Amino acid sequence: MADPMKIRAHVVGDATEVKVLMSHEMETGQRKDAQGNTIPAWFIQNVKVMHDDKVVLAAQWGPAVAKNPFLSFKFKGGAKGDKVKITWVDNHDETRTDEATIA
Amino acid sequence: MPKKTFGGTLAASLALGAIATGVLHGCATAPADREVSERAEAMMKASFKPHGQAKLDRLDQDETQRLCSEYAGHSLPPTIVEKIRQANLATIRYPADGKLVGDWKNGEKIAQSGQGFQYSDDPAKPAGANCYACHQLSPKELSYGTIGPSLYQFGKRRGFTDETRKYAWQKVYNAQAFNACSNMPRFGYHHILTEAQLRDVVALLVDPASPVNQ
Amino acid sequence: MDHPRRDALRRGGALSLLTLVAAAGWLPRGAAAAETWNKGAFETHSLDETMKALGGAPPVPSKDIVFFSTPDIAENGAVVPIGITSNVPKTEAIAILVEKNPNMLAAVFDVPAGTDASLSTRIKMGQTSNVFALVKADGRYYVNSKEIKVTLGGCGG
Amino acid sequence: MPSIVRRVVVAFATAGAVIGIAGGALAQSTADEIEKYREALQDGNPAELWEARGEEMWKAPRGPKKVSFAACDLGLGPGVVKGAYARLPRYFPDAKRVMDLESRLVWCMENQQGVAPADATKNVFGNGSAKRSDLEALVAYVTSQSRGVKMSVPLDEPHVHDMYRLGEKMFFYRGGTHDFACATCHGDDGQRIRLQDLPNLTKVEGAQKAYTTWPAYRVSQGELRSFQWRLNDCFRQQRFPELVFASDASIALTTYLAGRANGAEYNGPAIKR
Repeated sequence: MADPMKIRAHVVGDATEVKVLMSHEMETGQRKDAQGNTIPAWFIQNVKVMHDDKVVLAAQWGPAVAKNPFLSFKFKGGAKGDKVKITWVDNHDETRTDEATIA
Repeated sequence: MPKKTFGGTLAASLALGAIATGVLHGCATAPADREVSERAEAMMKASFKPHGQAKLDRLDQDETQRLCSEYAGHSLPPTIVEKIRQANLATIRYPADGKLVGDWKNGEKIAQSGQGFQYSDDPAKPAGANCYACHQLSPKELSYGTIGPSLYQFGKRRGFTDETRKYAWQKVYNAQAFNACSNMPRFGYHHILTEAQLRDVVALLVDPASPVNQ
Repeated sequence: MDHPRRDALRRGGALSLLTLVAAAGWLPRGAAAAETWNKGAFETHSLDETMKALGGAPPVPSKDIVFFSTPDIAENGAVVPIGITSNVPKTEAIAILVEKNPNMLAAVFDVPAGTDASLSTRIKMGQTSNVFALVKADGRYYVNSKEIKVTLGGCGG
Repeated sequence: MPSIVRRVVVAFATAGAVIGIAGGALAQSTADEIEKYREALQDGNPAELWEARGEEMWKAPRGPKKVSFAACDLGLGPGVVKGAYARLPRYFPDAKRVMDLESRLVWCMENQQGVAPADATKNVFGNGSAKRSDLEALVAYVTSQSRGVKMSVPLDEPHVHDMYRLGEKMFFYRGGTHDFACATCHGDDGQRIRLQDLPNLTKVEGAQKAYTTWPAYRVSQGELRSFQWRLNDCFRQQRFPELVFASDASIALTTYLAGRANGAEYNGPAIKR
């Protein structure tokens, strides 16, 4: 089971700023281990950020996104106390959803 | 182990110097300080373990290493400077065929590589000299260090002469022959580089066609 | 999870960057959105291949696409910060491409109405390369680029 | 190059201009850009993922005895984490030894939680079968709880003072095939290896800046690395044999460097290249 994300969501003016760190290897599938065997690709493919029932950002990622991914963006609206919910799905069909309260 | 051979020569000449001048021990270093040094050395020997090619004998200091550690942070007395330089100058060997300059292209590769002699390195593979870690050389390489001086236009500035070529060979072989307690590894003395590699690094410095001299 | 849909997309094969970006711009709102991954677009190996896919609709170079917090030199290629703001009106999607990576496309973001067309993330770069910020706005395509140098480092390497 | 790409590159290439600049200006612009790179990384530090994991580990019952770290005294009383790292290394009478954070955590695992010594240090630095160990997460959590606290290693205490002096000797000890000492790279101002700035650890400012930013998330490795790792890997590159984890020499050198950093605000775990 993957480790929880670290999500920060703050009201900035009329928008909500979201910053998230995810715990993931983001293995490219192009590296070799000490024995010379290719390490299979293992990376997050989809990220979806929800505010209430609305998708505020959706992403498709390849293995070129850095290990332990970071993402930062802003959406209009959102009030202190609201929830921001983030879900990722990787190429092994592992998934993780975490939630943060807008501060 | 070549180090023992050269180290023996080195230690002998340093010891002679010490008898002659009487300044090797005692002046810059108080007895209490020496006691701490000795305990520190014993503690280190108990706190490291052999790993691959890096055995515990790497903690055994030769006379130059010992003196340079002892005087670290103090200014070196001129007599010690001279003794270290002379002893290290005496270690320098030259190729039997007298050829000091090889292929600068290979020299550039050696200058770029920091591999070799770490316990994580394959001892079967050739070592690098990692010149760029400390020196600017070819202006094309932006990622260079500043522990040593810039060597850009080394040959061009000094002239493409026999003296320059010999100086480059000596300096790479054993920098402490000139600069006592230099930070630069003694690439020939410690046999870090082979004779052919030393030639190639010298070529990088002194060949008029080398990017260093453009 | 909606596997049949995802497999169908994977079998899609010759999906171009154009259709990828189009797809990103038209991501269905809702649960299915997170399960769409355009395999073909993430497997383009060369700039030619990727750009050819743009066909008759090449992106227009645009200074309305701005890189922010994106250094000219990366101390380490394993983590390269990229920030992109699109000032092109009606921006629907932003993609990040690295010319000299084994697969060019790094990430594509669908930017719904109400979300700022400005985001930052971190990518890997195998070597010094141009990085493209590709934007879809109001059905048209725009691009800007920036060269990022990747340096060598350390004492042991 | 396809025309569209050429057009874009020609129109907007900015970094290309760097190539044309020579000498000092080039070095300066390189240094400035590297500084921008480092600043951009500060926005989000994955070390936080380790801190969160470590906090859970700290509070959970562990080992054969099912004892949590609430019983572990880092010097300020059992279970007290706040500010503890800024006062380490220190002398622990129960262990009769000067200890840094990592050796103390291992001591608590062995003596309070009943963990076998071999297990407590099995995968340190991600060696062995795992890419990482619990220790890095615990270290990340404990150190994060000293953020903003002034370093105050108790150098007046005789055991600590002795370790400080031994560590200082180690710092200047030249050896191995390359004649390297710590001081070779960290004994002067304003130097770099390749493009990496080298802190002058013989000066208080240099030691402060360096020590207060470890442990750190290393972007080159995608892992959080501890101070014991830092020393271990320095000696590897020094061409020395392997520095044993939590050995006396490792603690002596840590004491020297931590002591040099006294008075500075602790600011780790950081993010570094």
